[in-house]
Amino acid sequence: MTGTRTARPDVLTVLRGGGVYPAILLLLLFNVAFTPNFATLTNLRLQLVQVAPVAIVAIGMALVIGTEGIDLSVGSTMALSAALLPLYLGYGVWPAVVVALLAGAAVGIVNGSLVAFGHMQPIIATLGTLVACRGLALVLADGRLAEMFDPVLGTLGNDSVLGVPISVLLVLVVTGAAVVAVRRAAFGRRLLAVGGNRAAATLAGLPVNRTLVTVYVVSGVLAAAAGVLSTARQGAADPSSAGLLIELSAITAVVVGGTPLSGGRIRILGTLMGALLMQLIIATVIQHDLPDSTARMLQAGIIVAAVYVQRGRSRA
Amino acid sequence: MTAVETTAATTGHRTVTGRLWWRPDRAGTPIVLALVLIVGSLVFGDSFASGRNLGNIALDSSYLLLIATGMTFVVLSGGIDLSVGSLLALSGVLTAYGAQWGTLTAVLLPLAVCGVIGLVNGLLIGTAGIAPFIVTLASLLFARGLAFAVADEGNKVHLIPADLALTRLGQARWLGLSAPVWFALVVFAAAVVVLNRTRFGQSTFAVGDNLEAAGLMGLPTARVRVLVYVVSALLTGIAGVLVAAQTQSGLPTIGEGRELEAIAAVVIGGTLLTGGAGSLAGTLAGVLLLKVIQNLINQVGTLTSYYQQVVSGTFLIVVVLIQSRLTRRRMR
Amino acid sequence: MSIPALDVRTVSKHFAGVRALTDVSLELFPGEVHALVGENGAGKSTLIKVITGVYRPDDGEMHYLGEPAAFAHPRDAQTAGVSTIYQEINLVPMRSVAANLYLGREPVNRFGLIDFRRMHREAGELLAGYGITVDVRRRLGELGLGVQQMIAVARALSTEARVVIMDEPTSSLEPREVDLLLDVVALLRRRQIAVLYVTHKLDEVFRICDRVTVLRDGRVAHTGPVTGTSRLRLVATMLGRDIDQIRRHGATTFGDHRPAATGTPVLRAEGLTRRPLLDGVSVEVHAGEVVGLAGLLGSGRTETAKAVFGADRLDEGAVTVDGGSARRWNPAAAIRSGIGMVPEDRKAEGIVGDLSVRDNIVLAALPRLTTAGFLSRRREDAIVDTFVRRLRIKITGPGQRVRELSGGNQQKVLLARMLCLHPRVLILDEPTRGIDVGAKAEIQALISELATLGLGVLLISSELEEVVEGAGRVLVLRDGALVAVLHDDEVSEARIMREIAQASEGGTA
Amino acid sequence: GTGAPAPNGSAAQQVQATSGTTRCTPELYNGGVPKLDLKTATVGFAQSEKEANPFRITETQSIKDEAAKRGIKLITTNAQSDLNKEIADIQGMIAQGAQALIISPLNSEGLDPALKAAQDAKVPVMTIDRLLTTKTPCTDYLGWIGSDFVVQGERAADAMIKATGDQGEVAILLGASGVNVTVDRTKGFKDQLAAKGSKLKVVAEQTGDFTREKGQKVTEQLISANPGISAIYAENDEMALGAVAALKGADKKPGDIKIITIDGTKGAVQGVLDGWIAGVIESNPRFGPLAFQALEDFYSGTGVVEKTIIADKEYTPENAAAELSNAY
Ligand SMILES: Nc1ncnc2c1ncn2[C@@H]1O[C@H](COP(=O)(O)OP(=O)(O)OP(=O)(O)O)[C@@H](O)[C@H]1O
Ligand SMILES: Nc1ncnc2c1ncn2[C@@H]1O[C@H](COP(=O)(O)OP(=O)(O)OP(=O)(O)O)[C@@H](O)[C@H]1O
Ligand SMILES: [Mg+2]
Ligand SMILES: [Mg+2]
Repeated sequence: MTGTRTARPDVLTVLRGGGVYPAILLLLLFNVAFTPNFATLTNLRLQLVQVAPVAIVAIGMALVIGTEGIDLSVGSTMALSAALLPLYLGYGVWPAVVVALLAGAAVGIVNGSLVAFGHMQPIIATLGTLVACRGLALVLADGRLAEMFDPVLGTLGNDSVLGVPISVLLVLVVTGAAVVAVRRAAFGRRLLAVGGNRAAATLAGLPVNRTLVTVYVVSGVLAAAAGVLSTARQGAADPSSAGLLIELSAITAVVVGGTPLSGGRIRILGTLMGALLMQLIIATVIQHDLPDSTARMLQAGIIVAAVYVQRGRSRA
Repeated sequence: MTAVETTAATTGHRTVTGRLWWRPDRAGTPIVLALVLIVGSLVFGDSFASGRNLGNIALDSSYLLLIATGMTFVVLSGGIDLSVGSLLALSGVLTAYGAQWGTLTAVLLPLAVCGVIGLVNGLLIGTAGIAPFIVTLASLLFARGLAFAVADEGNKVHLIPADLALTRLGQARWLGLSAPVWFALVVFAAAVVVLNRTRFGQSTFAVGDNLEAAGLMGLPTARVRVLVYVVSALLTGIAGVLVAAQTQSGLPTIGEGRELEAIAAVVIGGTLLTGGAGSLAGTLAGVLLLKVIQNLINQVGTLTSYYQQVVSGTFLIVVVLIQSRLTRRRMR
Repeated sequence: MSIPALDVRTVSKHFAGVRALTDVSLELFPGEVHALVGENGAGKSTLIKVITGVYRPDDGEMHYLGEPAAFAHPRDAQTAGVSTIYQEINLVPMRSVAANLYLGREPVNRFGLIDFRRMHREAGELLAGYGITVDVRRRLGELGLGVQQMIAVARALSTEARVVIMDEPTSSLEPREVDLLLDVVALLRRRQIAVLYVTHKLDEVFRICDRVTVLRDGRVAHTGPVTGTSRLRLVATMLGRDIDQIRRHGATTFGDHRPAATGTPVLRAEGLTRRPLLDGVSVEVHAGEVVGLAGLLGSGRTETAKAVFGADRLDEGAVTVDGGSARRWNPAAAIRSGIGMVPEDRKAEGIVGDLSVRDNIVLAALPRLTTAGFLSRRREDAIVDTFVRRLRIKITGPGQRVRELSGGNQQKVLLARMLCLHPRVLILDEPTRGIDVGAKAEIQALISELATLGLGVLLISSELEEVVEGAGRVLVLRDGALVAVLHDDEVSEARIMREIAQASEGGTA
Repeated sequence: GTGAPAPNGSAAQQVQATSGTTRCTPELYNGGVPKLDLKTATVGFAQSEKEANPFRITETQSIKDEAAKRGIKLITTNAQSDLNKEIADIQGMIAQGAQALIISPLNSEGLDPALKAAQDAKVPVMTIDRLLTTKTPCTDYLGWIGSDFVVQGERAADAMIKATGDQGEVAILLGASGVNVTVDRTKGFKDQLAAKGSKLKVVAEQTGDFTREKGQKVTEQLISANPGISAIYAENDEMALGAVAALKGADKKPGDIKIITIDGTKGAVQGVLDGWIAGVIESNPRFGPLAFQALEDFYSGTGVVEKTIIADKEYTPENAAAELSNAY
């Protein structure tokens, strides 16, 4: 018997996992060479801080995609959590945060139930909640942006521990938890089995419906957490623009990171790198003051190129 | 003469006759649509059931019908096309841009560009094997970027002269219905024939049903998968031309979120997102259902726009749930 | 001899890390039926896919009708006259039967539009030629695997072909269809068509094949005429062992142990009804007993198995284990009560292709291997190790993806998945379908051994001899209802055939 | 952003300028439309964008307040920045029996089907905020009330020159792409800099989509790449406040970087008081009194002029404290 092959993927397998690594490398090199003030600690820190919400959402998305699903409602869930924060801030920051996360969980329960028990196609179920939750968020906030001057919330959004921003720490924690869940926990195994072959998972006696609901709840809670983070950083809750179109960035990050949309396989680290790549593209575009149109076309090109490199692997 | 016809096997004769029980696959959405129409007429009376209002619904539906028709081909083949919203804008901008050289360029330029983008989508998906979601997501970005570039970052809105043949055509009315409605219906009818009565159409179903098997059965799977994206892009292109002709201008900002609306219409119409099963008739019903519901929600003057969103999102879910209950298709 | 219709020369093919074919040469002459045999994973299907352009060979060349040829796509092979029935049914399940028969070459009218009326008529006639009268407008997926297999055959043979390749065409057929199919093969031979015939059923090799090529580990181990080759020799060549090592009792390797069904049954299912497929079927399985389920295709055997296992919603009926029953009967509850099932459709309901062999084996045992939500890699590996060795599963390592395994090895993985639960009753739906003689013997022996150790087995097989020799009691199904229960001495192929025949006379024929 | 909207004030004192010679009346409008008693009429208002920022909130509120004051039945819709929805909204209101319309166009082009529907139904359309540049007043629409966005840009440039002492590098936070407010405010700003022979150098122009979040993110990137930036021109207050958040995050002090912005929301004026923002050019959203006055003039026979430019204030460090209560 040759040893354990999936246990510890060596560097080469990881690198082969996708075009995302060379793409990041190229962009970094380009920026170090041609972007003034790029290779500074503050700038790198800034990129990490800015990518944090997307990265958190993307990791939740990766888990959902692993079950052959998709969650379009993450952006609206962020808005919902943003809308709830100022409403409950009166009871203190933590209760408000808990309420926001619970709302994320509730959206996840709805999504998961529609997919698991209602047998709805995930893209349609979550499209419905996308529209409805954004509306709900706007109703709750009466459509208005609410400024918040709570110091604790400000700390959450802007402060660092040992030089690492709290939001980045949160990303690391979420990533670590997700990696462990996928590689070591029964939950991750169930999730992959459900995504890989739902009928087989059912016949193996796995709690398929419970797994599906849990995955959407995780995604919802992570989206809500991202909503709290970005709200805290901004010092204002803006339910009309919070998380707008973030679902597309998150899905792109997941796919660019090497997770196939067909389910059954998940790359958490790749997802993180995918999110980072998207952030780097944005940073490059803005710092070089490219016009909006060029920026979009460039983004399209890089995404296709990065995924093209890893093609075939995702089909197999 | 085939090998088998002569083996009139007389050994064991076994009947595998199928019970053809009534399948409301096709009927689900129209039933819901009919119900909604009846309820709408009862509740809102003439403000809903007037010729003018229904004509407006028809016009509004016509663009979506064109896009959703193309989307149906793509979804049936097991794919998805997220680029249509941006393509709609791009096509409109190019129509207005091309209008300075006359109607012919105004029509051909956007269709050519859309065709090329559809072809690239198709090649990346069908030949290079990249996931449709990500390819068309990239062209969503690309087409929007191009639309902005043509419109000088939105600084310049190209206009279509009022006296151009295109304008007159786009704003004509025949038998009480606007021209885009007729164009959409003609294109839709042609699409129905292509999907149901040609080998390309049948192959589209097969490819979406089981890609590997379709390949082993000798179907030109790559070609089919390329073509559906071209079809989708071209029909979206036509919709863009019509929108531009109607509004006499090309705006790079229109069409955002149209892709999701089109996908919703297709799915409400009973087409499986995983591909292989569905119908264009269902898509037509899906488009109308979406637009009628939107119209009805607008009729409730007291509903604030935020509540409108809550209602329409919930409605989408409920309609699809009812539709799938009625259909009871076994999903795998 | 004439020039070969197909001449494969020193073809090699490897997949990531696996040498599937090494210097394989094969000549196929017009009018000959050429058997291709070998263990699971020997490379038979790979060879076929290389020939028909699904895979590109690393090395070697091919001549077709005397000319050098290399098909780039299955379509090219088909147009050139090489018609193939691939292993595992490769049809489109959501389309109609007729569409499946004519996909890509539908009859068109003078406007170039498909003429469905003609297509349906011709499809009906075509199938009638195989004794199948099915409404050709029905969706293919609604039909049983056996019927689907016959439709795949009909499709492949309805084109003008010079070479016909069949990869395990009889694996989901029961005896009568097998006869029918072999008649068709004989007819092809009379028409000077070259046939390459892959099978694990040696009977078929000796019944209709002229020559046989044995593949072992991707190499040609033997090629020669069938006449003059002994069955034993063939098996020995396939397995790469000495003849002496291969002991045999009868056609199968079931033990003689047949405990009487005494005492209270472990498993009792009563009045299972699921309209219109199942009608009040009752099944009892005692500890240590092997119960066979026999019947025609679509008679409801798989339905029964799934109903017992709680995989399908039932209209009526109850399942009890040791007299107790779960509040909600579903696969999870069944597994908890000590029932296991290996499903019929390996690809669709069995394996999780993207997961590793290890993950697939322990899939159903996850709850038992979990402490506080985490998996114990050590305990997983212990289980995997045990069963990989015990069932002799051929893998490069426990981390190999199951998708890459040959069919037989996938089947063993599924068996291991259930066996590692130490079930009290095991439901096996066609456990030896598509499995090579070696593995088949192993699995049969294993079933006997497990029964000796007290395991109750519900065995479904389309091969009657397997049911006859393996089971102590046989239930015969017809149209979803139990028509006969045969005990001990009553169990014989002839008797089962008679029950089925009576049934079908009472039926529609 | 809570608090009651500022008092509407009288219509007359809001007018900055008018232009156009003909005065539109029911007889002249589009071949003649029926006369109405405005008191008993149903008026429809089509809002174009989400009421997510103070400008839109105040605009809608102002219309609603004025309708209530005059006892007129009002129906409102919101197109959520979706052009097709705005068209459908307008058609819907006509179907519901609106006899006159006030619309705030999402864009200066593209509303043709809606205008056509209004023409067919003989419903007059008064436009506010954005000008339908290619349409004919008193034919396609009654008249227009709004701000001159180009002038706003010019005034912003003047304020910028004053605040910076006419030196340094400027970054522009553009509004949403493809919207003519963005185009005009950019054009006015840049042209004015050129006209004044300013030594200010525009080093970056990036879109902040009119939102606080993007304003913050883009500013963070820009000041990271160009530490030399000494001034920011934000094309609305939300982006300016995002920029302030970015500057705070980068440990800048109030006044380190001069911010000039357009809109005049409470938050921005407060920002002026706090020293973070150097100046705010108002874009007055209180269209209610003027719009209903116009409808009244229309039906009374006085007639409506083609263009009415609404008066826009300017908030500076000098007047911020006094004017804070008037900001919206
Ligand atoms: N796509 C693939 N990727 C990697 N390995 C493969 C692939 N297909 C086949 N193999 C490997 O090639 C070898 C030959 O497989 P093949 O399917 O040809 O066997 P076979 O003789 O047809 O077996 P069976 O009788 O079980 O069908 C096996 O070891 C299998 O694991
Ligand atoms: N004659 C038939 N009429 C209707 N449906 C049929 C018929 N034959 C097969 N089927 C369908 O095929 C499926 C196969 O039935 P089932 O699997 O229970 O039979 P089986 O005896 O196990 O036969 P098989 O060997 O094909 O598995 C059923 O679910 C049924 O829907
Ligand atoms: Mg094989
Ligand atoms: Mg069966």
